[in-house]
Amino acid sequence: MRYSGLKVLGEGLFGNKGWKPAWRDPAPKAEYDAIIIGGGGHGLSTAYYLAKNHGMTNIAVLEKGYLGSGNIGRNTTIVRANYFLPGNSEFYSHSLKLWEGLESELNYNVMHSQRGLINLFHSDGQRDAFARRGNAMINQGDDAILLDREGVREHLPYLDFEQTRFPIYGGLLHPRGGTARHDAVAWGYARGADRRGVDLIQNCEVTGIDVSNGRVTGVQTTRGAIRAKKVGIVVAGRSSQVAAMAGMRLPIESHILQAFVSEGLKPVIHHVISFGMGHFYISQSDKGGLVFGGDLDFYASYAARGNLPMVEHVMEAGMTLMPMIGRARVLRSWGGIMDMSPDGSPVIDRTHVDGLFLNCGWNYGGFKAVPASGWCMAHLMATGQPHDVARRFRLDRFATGHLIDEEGTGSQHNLH
Amino acid sequence: MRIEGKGLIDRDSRVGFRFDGRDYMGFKGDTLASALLANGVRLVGRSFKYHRPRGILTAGSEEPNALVEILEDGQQTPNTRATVQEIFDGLQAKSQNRWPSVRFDALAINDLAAPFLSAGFYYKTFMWPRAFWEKLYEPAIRRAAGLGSLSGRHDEAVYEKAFAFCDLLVIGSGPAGLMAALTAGRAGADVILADEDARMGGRLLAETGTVGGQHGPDWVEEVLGELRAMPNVRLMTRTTVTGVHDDGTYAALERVGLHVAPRPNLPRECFWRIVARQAVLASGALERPIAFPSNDRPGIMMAGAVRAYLNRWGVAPGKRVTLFANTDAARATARDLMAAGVKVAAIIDPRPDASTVEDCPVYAGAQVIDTAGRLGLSRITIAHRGSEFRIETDCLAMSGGWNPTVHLTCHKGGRPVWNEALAAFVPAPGAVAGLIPAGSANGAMSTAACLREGRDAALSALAALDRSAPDVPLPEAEDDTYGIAPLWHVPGKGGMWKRQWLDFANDVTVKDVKLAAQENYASVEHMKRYTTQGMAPDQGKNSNVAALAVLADATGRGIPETGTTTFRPPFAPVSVAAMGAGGRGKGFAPQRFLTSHEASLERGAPMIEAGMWYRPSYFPRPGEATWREACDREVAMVRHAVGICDVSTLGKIDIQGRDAARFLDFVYTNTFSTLPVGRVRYGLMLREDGHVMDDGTTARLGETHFLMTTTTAAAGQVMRHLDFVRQAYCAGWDVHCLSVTENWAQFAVAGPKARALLNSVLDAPVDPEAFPFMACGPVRVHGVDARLFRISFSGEEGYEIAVPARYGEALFRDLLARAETMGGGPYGMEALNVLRLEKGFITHAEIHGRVTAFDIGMERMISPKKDCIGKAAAQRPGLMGPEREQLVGLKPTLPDQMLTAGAHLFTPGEEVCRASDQGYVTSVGPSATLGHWIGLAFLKNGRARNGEMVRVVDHLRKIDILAEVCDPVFHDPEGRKLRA
Amino acid sequence: MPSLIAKTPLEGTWPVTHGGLTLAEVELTRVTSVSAPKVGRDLAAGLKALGVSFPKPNQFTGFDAVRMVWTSMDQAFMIGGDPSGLSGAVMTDQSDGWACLRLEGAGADQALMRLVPLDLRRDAFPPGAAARAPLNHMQMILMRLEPDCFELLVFRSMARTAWHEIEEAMKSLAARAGLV
Amino acid sequence: MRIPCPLCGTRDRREFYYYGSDDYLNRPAADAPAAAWDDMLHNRDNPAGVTRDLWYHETGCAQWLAVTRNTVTHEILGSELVADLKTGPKSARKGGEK
Repeated sequence: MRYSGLKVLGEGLFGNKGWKPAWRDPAPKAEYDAIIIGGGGHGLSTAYYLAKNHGMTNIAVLEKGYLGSGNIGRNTTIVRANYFLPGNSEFYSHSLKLWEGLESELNYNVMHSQRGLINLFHSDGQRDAFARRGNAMINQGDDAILLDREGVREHLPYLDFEQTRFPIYGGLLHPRGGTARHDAVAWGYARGADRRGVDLIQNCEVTGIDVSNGRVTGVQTTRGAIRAKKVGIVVAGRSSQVAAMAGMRLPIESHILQAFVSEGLKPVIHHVISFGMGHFYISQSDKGGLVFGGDLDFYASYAARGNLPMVEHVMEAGMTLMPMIGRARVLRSWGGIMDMSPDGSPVIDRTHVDGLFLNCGWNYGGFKAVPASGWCMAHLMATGQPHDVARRFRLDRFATGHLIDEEGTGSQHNLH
Repeated sequence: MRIEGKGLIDRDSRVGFRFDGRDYMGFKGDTLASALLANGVRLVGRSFKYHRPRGILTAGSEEPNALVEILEDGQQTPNTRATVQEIFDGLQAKSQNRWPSVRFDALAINDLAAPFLSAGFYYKTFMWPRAFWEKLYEPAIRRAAGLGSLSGRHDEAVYEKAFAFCDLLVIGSGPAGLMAALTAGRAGADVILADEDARMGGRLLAETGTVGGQHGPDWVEEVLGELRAMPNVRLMTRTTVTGVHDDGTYAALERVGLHVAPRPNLPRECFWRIVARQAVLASGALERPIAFPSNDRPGIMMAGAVRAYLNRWGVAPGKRVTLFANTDAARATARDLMAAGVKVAAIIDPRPDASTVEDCPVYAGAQVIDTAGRLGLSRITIAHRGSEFRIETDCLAMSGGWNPTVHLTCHKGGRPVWNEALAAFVPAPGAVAGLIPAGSANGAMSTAACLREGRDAALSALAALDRSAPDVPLPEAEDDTYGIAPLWHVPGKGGMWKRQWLDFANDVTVKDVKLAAQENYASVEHMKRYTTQGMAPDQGKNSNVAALAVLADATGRGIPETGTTTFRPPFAPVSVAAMGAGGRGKGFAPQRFLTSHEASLERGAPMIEAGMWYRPSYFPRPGEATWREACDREVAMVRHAVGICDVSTLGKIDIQGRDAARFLDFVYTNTFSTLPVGRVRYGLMLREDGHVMDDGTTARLGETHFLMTTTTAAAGQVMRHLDFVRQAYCAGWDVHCLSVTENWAQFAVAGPKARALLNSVLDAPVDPEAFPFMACGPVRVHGVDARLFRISFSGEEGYEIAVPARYGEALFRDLLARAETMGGGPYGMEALNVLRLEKGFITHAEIHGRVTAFDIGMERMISPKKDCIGKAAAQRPGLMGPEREQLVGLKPTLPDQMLTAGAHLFTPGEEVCRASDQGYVTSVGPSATLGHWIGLAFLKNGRARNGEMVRVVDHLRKIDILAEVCDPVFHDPEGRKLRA
Repeated sequence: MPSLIAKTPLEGTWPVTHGGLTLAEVELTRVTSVSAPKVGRDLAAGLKALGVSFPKPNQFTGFDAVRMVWTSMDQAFMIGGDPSGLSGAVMTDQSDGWACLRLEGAGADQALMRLVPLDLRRDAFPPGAAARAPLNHMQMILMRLEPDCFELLVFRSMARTAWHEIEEAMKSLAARAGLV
Repeated sequence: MRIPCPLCGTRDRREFYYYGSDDYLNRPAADAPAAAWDDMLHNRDNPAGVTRDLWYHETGCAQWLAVTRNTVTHEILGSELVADLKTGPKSARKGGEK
């Protein structure tokens, strides 16, 4: 079934009775050519591109809960390509290009909104660091504009330019940065994969990975054993547990990142704004809620909920930067479980087990990576070779020192 | 309509307020909702999606419809619940989400388009053409969505935050909460009793029953009187406990000043962090609507709310009221109304076997199947025994039963459990350690049961607190049956426009939930996210359970298997300003001031912020129009005369003990145990992962006494690191580390005349022979004990003199006055930066966390003779080798060309793109000494490329020039001047 | 010979009163960090001669002339008192690194609990108690001298921020008292 | 969240700086193979359950603590001063595992 405005009108006239399920609920088969563990954004997009780009359709996505139950539905929905280190630059650039065609690719409106992202800076030194970043973005073929204080004021007149604790020197504007509707990304990929024959199996938890003679042979699940020639682990938030089933100890520490949404408000913030000094970022959803967040809670956690010190820090940052949001009320807070890696960049790589592939370590930048992550993971699983834009995301780079450390904070997982 | 003789309002205190431009009168004790109802105002807002006319549904913070903007001078508070906002003289409110007015709202056209706006319709359209999304579709959606408006102006009102501690926190002051507080209070425990309402008593204020033989509110007053007299009990009204966090930490929002006109210094709200050893959750229950066709008109209200308006506020919300309810308990609404002389047109009870004995018509086994009235209810249609007929009514009180307010028991991940008898979720036992649910929050549905559970919960808490329990008798109260037979929705007949609302606030109807199931968004989370049910300001308090029941029905599952979505903090919305209290303006982080701050300001120095410090950027002189002129002069002043710079912000760590030298050998790459007393050495410190953490000088003040200097930015990090290394790896070593940054004011005195200037203030002059470059030692300045270090960050003969901070300002002024007589003066951060660049000295612009000793040409500083932090990891192959970017100097090929930091480097002739990127510029400055711009950069294999040309490209600043790669030390590479 | 004028961290501020609370700067003469893994006989005797003993965690000893406040493992600050006679400890001068503020009056604990995440109820933090704890976003050493009198030490450079924040808390408490 | 400091008593989480797993205590010998350093710096058990990690009482007594706690429930089971640890970090961690 193809979605369109005409279809919406037609269905509306006949009581919306004709809409078909967005995906099936198949029972697991005994064997697949490939299994993706994890029905989140990355797992679903991996399955989609395996089918679409590589013609693999005898594949299954195994999800222990419901589709999109992890971080794809618990983030602040920011989409950007503003990295500066080789490895990240080309990967996120590729991802943003995929985003820009995602609606027509998936025939699903993920509401990708390129409203512009502004990273504020507060000193000459920060300006120079952002200039380095902006130039790297342009060298990569993406866009960036350096704004001075007045330039920022033109875009964001409501900031507290006079009294804020860290004076606003300017900002780096990334016009193609923006937001998207997070759940819709999972649903769009799920629907697209399903239409290409991929079995999406919910409420099916993987409990073991079968390995024979150094080769993966399948998985054990709460719905029985399933054989597979290839298995991809795409379970950010639970990577350490699933990888341990294959005897791996990952360079990952799990941390909680909280985020917040306010009650619905008439349009008041028209960009994505990032305030580095305060570790605060904000945008306004199409429904009107202010969506914002800050830093990790900083302690290892799987609780998917946080504590007050970081909540208060985020609110204080909001108040020093843009006290006009003071009377917005926080409606809901939530916490995602982040795979924090020792350099802040992800892993898309083979493992020591033949046929077993690993996609993890998205820190807190995984949402925008979803299209390229699936694209590259599918390439790796189908061909056995890393995709060119993801070839630096190796698992052994911490041991060898080929790091991709954008923050420059070193091998402390929670500082990225 | 006000009913004489009813209610707990103060009829002697009349209060004038304004709503949507019209003036009204109410009484002290009124909420905006009760006062509007008393004035006959039913229409107060428009719904989120369809812009349907909406009135007041509830009498509490769960209100989904009656959200208004409260106006003040130049400021407004959107989405304020009229049911919570108390009126005061001069209060101004207005309806929201409507244009031009609440009676005539242009976007009500959405309601006509409703068949096309079903759940998730936007995922299926607005995709073509692509460019229209940001330009057309999205702006239109955004304008239509949202509820109230922010003013767009800074919220400069006062907010506060506070901490509190207690033995027992009682959440809610209804019968259960009062009994819990009374029991624990009498036992001597420290009790905090918090209630969201302005007045304590909970449902007892809204009912007519008796407690212990007294009228309910009188019993409440008696208990409160006793509690107020107890020094160990703190009563917090207008305080909503909003979140449960770890280890007994509860978040609460107190509405301190929202019930009065704004006053100076009076906080609007206070955000509390309450740490309680035990807590009793007596938060009551919330009544739930029934989803019948067109159940959203103004005038259709919750039955319990109708009772509350009648009994507490003396307001009849209608003249001909009907009741549609599926419990015995709801009948009280009809009885109370009739007793107050309000006409009850009918009771419609869906239970076929329901009692029909009331003083009004009762239709058992009947359902409301339609309603009418454009801006307010005028008529309902009911189906009864196979026939349909209409009843004229202006207020329909509905009740689908009650949901225990279990939210706080779920904040730590607990899931409530389904109770078939109550047809509701109740708290899972032990869901939050130390939080004991009691009363109707726990599923108790009579007053007597609530009183008993409240007392028993307190007794459990007292046992956990090891306190003996007093004997607290239970007062007598009603113990009636609840008698619910679940009814979630009433099927409607045909019509594309006929809808039964579940979620009033987000305009989610039964059709939407069914459509979600039809499209296989069948998980409860999928349904929620697809339809947006439960995501509105009430967070599904009114709609979750019914929506779940509809979904369960549509998917052929039971309610328990369908499960619930997750309740997360806050229980009720909390303003950003309250949780961020104190953060506005400069309050976000402490301001750190140098002792020289005033003196610098007097000289007109603009301040820049370095971390939390304020440091002078430059010291303008008359006639200087730009920073550059001042900077050039200050650089020349240091090179040719003498300059003074306050360097007190650098971290200073006092390190003492027999193992101090050994410790420094371990934390620095180079060796300090060989440093003689009275000498200073530059040290390089790595992180354990092999990258440079910081650099600085360390002085040996005595055999077992060192003074380490850190950069300003890394002072805290280094202190923490030293404590870690010492405590984790150096067990048994005699080393003591203590920050003395704050204790000393330290000034750089640099330039050819530095020694002459210093000798004019020192009690005994320094002798360059006895005090060579990198010497240190005690001196006296104007009779004050001080420390002198001969170090230089400028490349000139330089000293840093440190005095106890109390003398800092005086010494700074004295040095400046003397320097100015010698052609010198103060210099700021701009000149400091140029001076250090001319010498190729690095700062955190270069050691930015990705840089190794190898990269900056200091790999030989890693002593081969000893282990040190970071040494092993620095030897990883990826951290060495020619593909690494190495520190170099850069000078433009033409003297007037400017360099910019952040520019990237390319080999001339190669394409400018990521793949051919050769490096980047880290720092630049206009070298007054050399007469052209200079820069430091990291360049691939850079040290081997000395003399080569590189192309410097800064797209952002439109710079594209050629520059020559050179040694990073531009000025006096032999260091003759600083050793003078 | 010219002499250098000494200034206190809050030079130029005068005591302020809001409601029943008064905030004032206390001039510090001499503060010495005294650090010793264990308090030997020499150190104990030296301290005794000054009228104090090495404090237990979260306490201070002495009062007016010489006070000894626990600050960390094996470490205490001596406030007032000449440490030159002490031996058996590592000592570091801290006289100029800190500002001392005194908050007095009924409800002083309530004002501080706007900024300090500690249980300052009388029983939990009685006179004689001390703590190293944050004052909002800065470090602090807090002492309760009397039921309604606290003294607190903060870094010299941040003294003005501390003063401002405490005064804001005092003002809001006073305004609350004005609510009927 | 409230962390029990063995010296200062139980304090709000906001007083502490978090470093990471107690693997950091397991510093290899200078000549240890690269894998040992990789394990200390990067690789983690990262249990969903009981773990022991390192916290610095930054606005308190400046002591480093090894805190045993549950990463799923946030329950805190105990804390020790790093300076006082009698047992090696590895053995202690193994003992603390579920």
